[in-house]
Order: sequence, then structure tokens, then C-alpha cells
Amino acid sequence: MSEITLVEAVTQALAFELQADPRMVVFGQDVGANGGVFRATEGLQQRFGRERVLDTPLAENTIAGIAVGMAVQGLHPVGEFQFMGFIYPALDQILSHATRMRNRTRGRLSCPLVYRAPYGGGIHAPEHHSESTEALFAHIPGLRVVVPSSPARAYGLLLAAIRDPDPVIFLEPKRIYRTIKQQVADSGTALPLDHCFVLREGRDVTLIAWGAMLQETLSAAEQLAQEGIEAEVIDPATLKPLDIHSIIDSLEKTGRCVVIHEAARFAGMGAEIAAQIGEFAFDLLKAPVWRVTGYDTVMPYYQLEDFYLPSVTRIVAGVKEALDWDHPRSRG
Amino acid sequence: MSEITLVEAVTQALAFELQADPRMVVFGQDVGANGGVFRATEGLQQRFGRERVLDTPLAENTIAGIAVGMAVQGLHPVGEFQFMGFIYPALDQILSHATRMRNRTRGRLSCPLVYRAPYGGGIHAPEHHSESTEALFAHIPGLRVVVPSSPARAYGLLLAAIRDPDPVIFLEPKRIYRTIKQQVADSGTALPLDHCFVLREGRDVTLIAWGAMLQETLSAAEQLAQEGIEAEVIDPATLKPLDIHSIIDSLEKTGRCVVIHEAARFAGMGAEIAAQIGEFAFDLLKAPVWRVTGYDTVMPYYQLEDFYLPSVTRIVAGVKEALDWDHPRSRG
Amino acid sequence: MHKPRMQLLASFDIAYLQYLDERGSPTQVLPDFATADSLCRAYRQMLLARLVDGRAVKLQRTGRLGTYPSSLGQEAIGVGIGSAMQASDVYCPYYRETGALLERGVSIEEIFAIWGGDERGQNFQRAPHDLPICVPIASQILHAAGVAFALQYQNASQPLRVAVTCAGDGATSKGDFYEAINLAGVWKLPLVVIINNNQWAISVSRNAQTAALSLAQKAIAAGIPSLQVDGNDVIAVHWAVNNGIERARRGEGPSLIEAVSYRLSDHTTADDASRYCPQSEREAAEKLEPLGRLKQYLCSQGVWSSDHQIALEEELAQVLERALRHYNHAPKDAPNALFDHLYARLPEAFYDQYDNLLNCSESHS
Amino acid sequence: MHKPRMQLLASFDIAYLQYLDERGSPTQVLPDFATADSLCRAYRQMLLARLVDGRAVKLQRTGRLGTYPSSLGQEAIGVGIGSAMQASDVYCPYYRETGALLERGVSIEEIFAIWGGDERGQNFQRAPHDLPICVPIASQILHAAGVAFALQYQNASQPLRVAVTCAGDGATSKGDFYEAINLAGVWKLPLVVIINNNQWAISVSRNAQTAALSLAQKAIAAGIPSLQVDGNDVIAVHWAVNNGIERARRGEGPSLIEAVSYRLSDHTTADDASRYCPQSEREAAEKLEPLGRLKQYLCSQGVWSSDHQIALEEELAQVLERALRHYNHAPKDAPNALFDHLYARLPEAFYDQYDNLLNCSESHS
Ligand SMILES: Cc1ncc(C[n+]2csc(CCOP(=O)(O)OP(=O)(O)O)c2C)c(N)n1
Ligand SMILES: Cc1ncc(C[n+]2csc(CCOP(=O)(O)OP(=O)(O)O)c2C)c(N)n1
Ligand SMILES: [Mg+2]
Ligand SMILES: [Mg+2]
Repeated sequence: MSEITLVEAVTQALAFELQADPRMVVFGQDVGANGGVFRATEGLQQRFGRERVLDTPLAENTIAGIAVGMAVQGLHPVGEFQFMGFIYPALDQILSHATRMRNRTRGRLSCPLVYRAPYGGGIHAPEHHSESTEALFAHIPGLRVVVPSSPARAYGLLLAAIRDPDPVIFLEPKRIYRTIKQQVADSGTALPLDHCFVLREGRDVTLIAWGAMLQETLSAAEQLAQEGIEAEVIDPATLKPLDIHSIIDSLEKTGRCVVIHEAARFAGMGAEIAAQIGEFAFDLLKAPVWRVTGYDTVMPYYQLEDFYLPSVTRIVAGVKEALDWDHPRSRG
Repeated sequence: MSEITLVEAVTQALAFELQADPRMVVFGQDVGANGGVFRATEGLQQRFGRERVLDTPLAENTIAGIAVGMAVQGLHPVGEFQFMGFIYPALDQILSHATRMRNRTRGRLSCPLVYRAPYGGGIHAPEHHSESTEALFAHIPGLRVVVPSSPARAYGLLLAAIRDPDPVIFLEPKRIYRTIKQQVADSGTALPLDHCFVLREGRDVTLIAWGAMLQETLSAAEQLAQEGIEAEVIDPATLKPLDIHSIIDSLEKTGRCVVIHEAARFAGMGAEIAAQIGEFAFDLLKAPVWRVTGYDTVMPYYQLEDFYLPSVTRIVAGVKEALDWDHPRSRG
Repeated sequence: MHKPRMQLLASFDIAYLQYLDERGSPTQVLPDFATADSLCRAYRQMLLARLVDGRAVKLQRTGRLGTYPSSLGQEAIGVGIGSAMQASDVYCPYYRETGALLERGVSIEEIFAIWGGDERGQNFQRAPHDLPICVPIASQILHAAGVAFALQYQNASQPLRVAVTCAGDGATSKGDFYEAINLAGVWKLPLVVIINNNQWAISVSRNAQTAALSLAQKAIAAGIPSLQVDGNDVIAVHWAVNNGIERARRGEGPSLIEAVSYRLSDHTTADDASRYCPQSEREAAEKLEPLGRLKQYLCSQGVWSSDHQIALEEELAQVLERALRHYNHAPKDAPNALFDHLYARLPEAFYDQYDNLLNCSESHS
Repeated sequence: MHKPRMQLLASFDIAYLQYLDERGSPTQVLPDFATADSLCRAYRQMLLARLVDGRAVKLQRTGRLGTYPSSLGQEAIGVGIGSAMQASDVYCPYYRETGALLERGVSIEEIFAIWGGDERGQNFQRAPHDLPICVPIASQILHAAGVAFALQYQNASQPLRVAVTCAGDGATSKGDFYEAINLAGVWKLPLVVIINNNQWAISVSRNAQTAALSLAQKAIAAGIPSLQVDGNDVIAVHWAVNNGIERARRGEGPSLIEAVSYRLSDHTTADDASRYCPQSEREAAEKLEPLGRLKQYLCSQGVWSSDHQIALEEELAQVLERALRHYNHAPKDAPNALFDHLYARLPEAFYDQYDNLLNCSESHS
């Protein structure tokens, strides 16, 4: 068992399931000979053939739409979108069809499919290559939104996503595709969906983050620890449905919470988490749920992206606000 | 000055501005001879000509995309989407271009355009004709999301939207297109954007709703009044940017808040409002911000739509929960 | 002025097919399948479609059905498609499909249920693999391409099961249509796409959709064969669809058929075509409608008579009454259906909402 | 077997144009505009584009530029387009457009800035009406249709200003492309669409995009004229674009041009074409590249020599150095730019975030 990166874990999970399940097919732009622009499908076409690993024409709506047709006839399609910034032409098929076929036909047809897309900033990419719009997908009824944050979770959650009988969008934090290595057994064991992972225990404040942002969040937690502040760090992993119970369990200890995400703040996932915490754990809260997020502006070209992305400094500052909180923040 | 309906107010605003501003053009499916499937553009083509009021081919992506090209060259395009349920193919152009042209060119080009779409349920329409996905649009940086809830606000806000130098999505609550009549002077006077309207004053609880949902909300307020509970009812009207100040002003009186919307709850607008209230007015809150919303499932075919849409009963029950709140709601 | 010399790179022809003219006279020798039996059967199915449509419109007028899109005048398309398909093929319908749905085994009650606002209508009991009717224009054509891929994948040897789909003239303006035929072409999928060119997309006329002379020629963009047929001639439609299906079954890939017809009704019961459609155009189109010409042909062959007609009308009236009784007496769908079919298993996160729904619906009823 | 008799409904021809073959020999009489002066100028611009591309790739390798898409081998397309346009026309470029951008007056510094991660590069100082380069494939073609509408609307009488846009072979698979040409056809917009068919969309070959024999024939779906040209022959490209523009200017509507070329580089600096592109194919394509053949022609006409070449290379090297100095010395964009251009006037609701950004960026620097 060797150490592998997150993107290798994705490849490994795809390969495992292609081997195990003849119904599975993989397709997208450049996923064949090229192995995907991030090499997530490296070697799969050579190994499983052109019938099962296919380059599509350049059309995201096509990728989303044919997946629906394949899935309702019993295949397990896994479609790759090259970057999250190019997924929007596919939204109609995802929202209007993939997530509705089961309900619309009262269970007669279903869509056991996975849409994969690398997401997030921080790799100095061109415009549209650094988006984080998970909240758009989280608002869609019937969709599962899954984000891995380590090689092991990428492997286990992707297997779970592929085996899930309903549509899953699997968002891969490309900034950490190759920055972390981990031993991951290629055992075909899935991790549970709809389930939070506690990455660090702490009693003073609960930090919630996912994907690449967990790197900054864990660093912030360490920095805080040096000041004697023990942060609990939670990776929701499945953003929808959200495992709010685990989050509240943590809040029972800490009473304070900061949500961190790259995406723009307004109507982002942080809002939903804050709202649910309010609804389910109002009495536990010693301070408002703080959000440290991307700004409500367009993800900038890369020269300025560091100002956009939540940094360790911003997270630490947010945590301190949550800790110091005793009277309302100015509304200036 | 005669009484007009909400849809007539839309037509009146379009006509006023077509008359006043030669840069303005109107287009969409069936907006010409047919006057739009809801008659929102009734008579406009006859009056202003086929050069200014145009039927497009059947392609929402086209409607959104050409609006961008028109706007950057100095026109003021107003594109109609026939139903919100068919707007998703246009999302890419809205999110990737309309809202980014100004920023991307550092102010060289801009998109003074309006996308109109009827939205919401309750009219026994076929599948996809009853959607409320305003939250998807509210998450897009650079976009204004405006929802009128009366003929006067439809007239004044649509004029403001057309005159605004940036892209606006204008969502028209079709359920109340013809159910309310109001005297509206055709004076060309716009109402302010980014600004809440207080529709009813009260001291016990703040109810926030928009579009057609204000009907149920105002009815609920009246029912509550008979029990001695005075609800303040606020129409944010511009959902993004959100005028949180006015909401907090209200909370200073009431300390309790219920947000009501038709859309699915998860990552909906209610979450953002609740999160902001937490951030800016935590100390004022005597109870969690409650959400009475559509369920996190697909808007059903019309036989069941009454079960999906928040009813007066559900709103009243939500308010009572907010008022009775003293210990955490069960998390069962 | 300078005129450059150019080489001819490629040439394309678009052909038109008709067997029965508007008076029911054959314009050429009929194909073998056009036996008295099969044509009488086609006539029966077309009449049934027309009666179901007519009844649906009436039900809507009396508040017992929601908005309904009649296929009046386009019955030959649905029946031509349905009669050319095998049960094991997969159909991906749009919403104006009474004829094809009936052919596929979808029941009249199911059709009424769909338009009566009840998802259970889409749970086709006797067409379990077919897709539900699709409302967002042209999006079903991509599903059909995916289905075709699946059928090819699952049964790599020929003859293949094939996917068949239909869309309106307006649908040809939408990117989905083009993307789907382009993919089908390059992946050589067993797919047949039929365009019901009924000349209108609500109020937008065929000529306001595209500058293309024919809709059939749009297939050239995808590099696939195509054909325009008289869509009011059920023999021509059947031949073309069958031909497309047979090609596809042999692994020769997709094709496109434009079936030229006319929408002899309002777009839906919510529409008023008199606002935009010249009365004279509609009247001219009525003369071309598909049932009359087939009946005339059958009569001319001595295989149909007013006795046959009366007997058939009686039979179909009964079929319709039975369906209507079923529709009227079907128990209502339960509110919990809102969540029961959203996921295979409702995630815990939504138990709260499920409970809330049940509580509210109890107080509701 | 029964063979139906069909009528011929429509026929379409796709033509191919070339003036200079790969050895620089004219294949026919050259058009009037192909004077020594104009061709020397075209050669200069093509060489400049090539040098800018080459330098950009080097800058990327040393970390001074982000991912860069070279247009190596496709210089004739950009220069052919740019030289056929008037300054007052509007160009809607995609991202692989060095030649056309330079022709439009976009500065080398601006091009570097864009790929150096700085939006200010898109604020074209000398092409104020042109659209910024567009990254989401094919979406700019819809903008171009909208621009064309605006130009026609604002100047209803002829000659019109026209909109011109370019997209890759891969872009022709996307619904946007088709929707845009279809709209342009039916609205008769003053628009010229050029397809840079460089045979690859990253690793996906032209033949994996579509079964269509040519990309030019996709115009038939929209009912608009089209042409395939040798995209490595700047005279052919210029003639075709100019012809399309003149049609459009006269109010005769849109047209499509497929310019056949080859991507002689990796897709971008982030790509490794050796993973999917046969070496032999690339080598064969190198022989067809556009600069060599034009130079050979000019030399054969006695209007170009190695002295000219050396002088030009020296001149362009200086142009490039000057641009690079500007690029290197440009002050950084300020963090507040994140919000300053989002809206015409920042809404109050975001003042908090703006302040937060300023605070954080102070502590950052
Ligand atoms: C994507 C989308 N946009 C708009 C609509 C609203 N709409 C319903 S039917 C229709 C016209 C369709 O015309 P056509 O494709 O010719 O089919 P027909 O109804 O004539 O059979 C429109 C615009 C829709 N259903 N889907
Ligand atoms: C909508 C969209 N999907 C995917 C991408 C990622 N991408 C960038 S370039 C490219 C290939 C484009 O090929 P082509 O249109 O032939 O243009 P070329 O790069 O060859 O000039 C892809 C897939 C994108 N930019 N936009
Ligand atoms: Mg039609
Ligand atoms: Mg290319």
C-alpha cells in the first residue's frame, strides 16, 4: 500500500469500480487518451477500453444529459466536467432531469449517476478555472453534493457516490489534488455519505470547512492551539444532505462556530449551516455563527486571488471574533 | 389613473421606458404578436415595432447571451424567460458573462440589462412551470435579484431595474399577476432598489416574505392580530443586495423573525437572511430565526402543490414556534 | 470584380417523401407493410388519439384537467412512430405525443393523470423502459442519445435495440437538439430523431425559428442522414421511422426525420391561437389533415366503410369511457409522495421536513 | 426491397478556397487586395503574433505568466480576420487570438497582463468596443450575435458596422455555436463567424467532435452561407472574411467560415500534446504552416529578402522588448479592484466586505 495523492485516489476509485461493475462508464472532455486535464482518468481508457472510457464532444449540457439517458437504462455513468466554471450549461439537465427522474416516474426510473468536477481556486489558473459554486447545487432538491478533502476520503466517498442509487455531484478540490499524500488501501471500501468527519477535536470553537479550505482551517487551528485555543475541525464532506447532528454535537462542547468556504458568501453554504445551527442549537450558541468566506464578488484573475480566498489570518481573525463576542458587531 | 394588475404594471413600465429610452429593446419567446404567454408584453410590438419588440427562437441561452452583446454595445435589453423553470440553460451566460463584463474589463464595458421571468407555484400549471429558484441567482456575484409583490412595486421596481447600470434579474410572482389591483400612476417614477418595504407594522415578530408569499404572510399576520399578536411584515423586494439594516431595525422591536419562501429550504434565501440576522443582530434575538418554506423536494405536479407551498396555517404555526420558543426544538 | 475559383468540397441533398396525397391518392406504389390490416389499425390508433385529445380538452374546460397540449392534426406522426418501433426499443417523448404514447402502451388514464397534475401518470405500467414525457424543450433528445448509448453498450451485437425521440419545430432552435444529434453522429448511436414540424412554437412560426429551408437539413450539421416526410401521411412517417430504426439496428447510426404537419389546435388549452395565427392558414391546413386522407384511401380500397367507421367510433367511445371512469375514481396521491420518491431512501436530514409535511397534511385534510 | 421515390427538396454545396499552396505558389489569380504592401504587412503581423506567442510561452516557463494558449501555426487566421475588419467593426475574440488581437490594436502588454492574471489586460485601450477574450467555449458567439443586433439597431441604414467572432473546432460542438448562427440567420444579423479549425480541442481531435465532413457545412443548419478556406493561407482567410463582412455590411446577413489550420503547439502551456498527438501528424502539419509559404511567395515576387527579414526581426524584437518592459514595470492592481468594478456603484450591503478586504490586504502586504 503506497502513498497516493487525492487525484490518484480518484483514479483508483474509478478503476476499482470500473473493474467491479460492468455497468459503469466514464466520459467527459479529454478523459480518454489524455487521462483528463488533471490526469484523474489516467490510464483508464487503455485499461478498460474506448467503450467504457470516452471522450465527449465539447459540450457540458451533453455530458449531463446523456448521463441521464444512460442511467435510466441501467448504466452507472460517471461524467467529468473539466472545471466547475464550465458546468453551468449542464445545470438544466442536472436540476430538471437527473434529480427528478425518480420522483417524476414515481420510482419507475432512477439516475444512479455521478457528475465529477474539480473546483476551487489557488492554482493560478485562467479565468473561470477557479470557481466554487457548491451552493448552487446544494439548493437543488434530490442532489447529493459531496466534497472530499483527503486522498482517503476521495477514494471512499467517490466509491460511495458511484454506488449510490441517486445522483451525486462530486466536487474535487483541485488545489490539493497533489499536495497531500496518504496511504489508501485499494480495498473497494466506501465511506459513508451524509456524514461529517471530525478532523480535529477541540473544546473552544467549532470550525467547519470542506475541500481545500480545510488546509487553511487546520493551520488556523494549530496556530490557535499555540495561543491555547482548542478548535474542533469538522469536514461535512457531504454538504447536502447535511449531517447537522454531528455539528451540533460539537457545538454542545464549544458553543461557538465559524464556517469557512471559498465560495462567495451571499446565499452560500455557510448561510445554510448557520441557519440550521440557529434552528437546532440556538440555546447552545454563545456567539453568532461566523462566516469566513470568499467575498461577494467574482473570483478574480490570479494576481488577486490570494486576497479573495480565506487565509489562515482571516480564519484566525474570524475565530477570535467568535470567541471575543459579547456585544453586537457594528453594522457600519 | 385606473386600477391595474401586477402584470399590467409590468407592461406599463415596459411601455413607459420603451417610449422614453430608444436604447431599450424587449425580446423573448412569444413576446411579440402574442404579447407573452402571460400578456406582460401585450401590445408592445404593435406600438413600438418589430425592431424593438422581438420574438426569439426557442432558446433561453440565446436570450441571455444576446442580451450581453446588446448591452455592451449600449442598448438596454430586457429579455423575457417564459417561466423560471426554463431559465437554467441561460445560467451560464448570466453567471459567466452578464455579471462579469464590467469587472472583467475593469469598467470598459457594462451590462445594463434586465432578465424577466415569472416564477412560483399555485396556478395549477404543468411540470417545471412553478419554480422558485431565486437563491441560485442570489448566489451570483454582481447580480441584482428583484421581486415585486404588488402592482405599484412591479411598476416602480421594474423601471429601476431597467435604468440600473448593471444586470438585474426581475422575478415576477405569476400567482398574483391578476389577483391584486392597485392604482398606479404611469409617471415613470422608479422605486428604490436595494431597499426593504415594510408592509405592516408590528411589535411581536418580524415576518419576511416576498412575491406571492406575501399574500399568505399578510393573511397570517391578520390571523395573528386577532389573537393579539402584532406581526411586522417586511418585503425585501431586492433579495440581493439585501437591505439587512431595515430588517434589523424591525428586530430591535420584535426580537423574533420568521422568513417565509416558496423555494426549497436548503441553501435558500431564508438561510442567508437567518445567517445575516445572526451576524448583525445576535443580541437582539429572543428566538432562532424560523424558516417556513417549500420542502427540500421537487415542486410537485399540481395535485399536491398545496402541500408543498407554505400555507397560512404553516406560517402561523411557525410564528407561534418563534414566539413560544424557550428551549431547543427537538432534533428528532 | 475578382471572383475566386473554388473547389467543391461536399454536396448534400435533402429529399422529401410522400405516399398518400391530401385526397388519399397514392403518389407512388405503397410499401409492403401498408396492408389493409396495418392501415386500418393505424387509422384506429389515429382516431383514438384524436378522441383522447378532444376529450382531454373538454376535461380541461370543465376543470377536471390542467393545461393540455392537443396533438390535433399530428396524429400520423405519433402513430407512424409508434407503429414502427418494437416494444423493446425505448421511446423518449415530449409532451405533444398522444398518438405515440398510446402506441407505446401508455394508458389513457396515465395520460390524463399527467395533465391532471399527478406524477403517477408518468409511471407507465406498460412501457416500463420508456422515458416520461419531457416538458423542457429539446432536453429529451440528449436523454435519447444517452439511452441509445446504453442500448448499444448493453447489446454490442446487432440487431440493436434503438432509441427513438420526438421534438417540435421550435425544439430545433435549442442547443440541446444540435448537441444531441452531433453526439449521436460522432458516436454512431442507434437513435432516430423525429421532428414534429407543426409550424408553430406557441405563437412563433416555423419561419421565425430558423432561416433554414427545411428542418431536415439541420442533420447535415451533425453529419447524419435525414429526410423530410409528409407528416400527415402515416405511411410516409412509418416508412421513414422504420427505415431509420432499421439503419440504427444494423449499427449504421442515427438519422433525423422532419415530419411536416400542422397544429390544428391552440398550442395548449391555455393558449389562444387566434391572436397570432391567420384563420386562412389554419383552414388551408385542415384540408391536409391525416385521418381524412387515410380513410379515403381505405374506402377507395374497399376495406373501410361508414359501417366500419360507426363500429369503430362506438368501440373507441367505450374505451374512452372506461379510461375516464378509472381516471375519475383513482384515489388521490398521498402528500408523503412528495418525499417518497425523491431519493431511493430518504436521507435522515429530511426526516424533520417529512414529519412536518405529514403533520400539516393531516391538519389540511 | 421496396425503394420509395423521393422528391429533391434542397441541395447544398460547400466550397473550398485557397490562393497560395503550401509552397507559396498561387493556385489561381490573386485578388486585388493582395498587393506587395498589404502582404508584407500581413507577413509582419503574422511574425509579430508568432514572436509574442513564443515569448509568452517562455514567460510562462519562468513563472512570469500563467497558463498560455499559443496560436503557433494559426497566425494567418488572426491576421486574415483583423486585416479584413474596420476599426469601427466589433470583434468578439476567444482566447487563442494573438494575431487578431494585435490587429485590433490590443497591446502586447495587455495580452501578457490577461495571461499574467490581471483583468486590466482586458481593458483594451485601443479597441474600446471589442469584447474581452472569452474563455467559456462558444459563449462569445452569442455575444457577437447580440453585438450584431445592436450595430444593426443603432445604424439601420447600410453600410452597417459588423460583428466578427472566432471560435475553435471544438466550439462547434456546443449548443451556443449553433444557437448563435441560427439566430443570426433568422434575424439576418451583420455577423461573420470564423472557425479556427486547428484540428484539436485539447486532446480531442476534430473527427471526435463531429461526424460532419466539414465544419463549414454546419452553417446549412442555420440556413446561412459558408465556406471552407485554407486557414494557413492569409490571402484566402482575408478574402473570405472580407467577403463575409461585405455581405453583412450590405444587410445580407451572416455567414460562416471554416479556416482549416493546425495547432502546432501544446493546447496551452499546461498541456502535453505528445500524450495524444502523433508526432508524424504534427510534422506533416508543420510543412503547411502559414508564414513560410507567404514569405516564399513574397520572395518569388522580389518584394522580400533575407535583408528584409533581418530588419523586420530586429524591429519586432524591439517592439517585444518595449512591451515586456511595460509589462514588467506595471504597478500591481490593488486589492480593492476586487469590488471596484463589480457594480457601477458598490451597494451598501457590501461595504462591510469591502472594509474587511481592505483591512486584510493591509495586513497581507
Ligand atoms: C426550454 C423551454 N423553454 C420554454 C418552454 C415553454 N414552451 C412550452 S411549449 C413551447 C413551444 C414549443 O414549440 P415546438 O418545439 O414547436 O413544439 P410544439 O409545442 O409545437 O409541439 C414553449 C416555448 C419550454 N417548455 N421549455
Ligand atoms: C464551456 C467550456 N468547457 C470546457 C472548457 C475547457 N477548455 C478550454 S480550451 C478547450 C478546447 C477548445 O478547443 P477548440 O474549440 O477547438 O479551440 P482551440 O483551443 O483548439 O483553439 C477546452 C475543453 C472551456 N474553456 N469552456
Ligand atoms: Mg411546433
Ligand atoms: Mg481547436
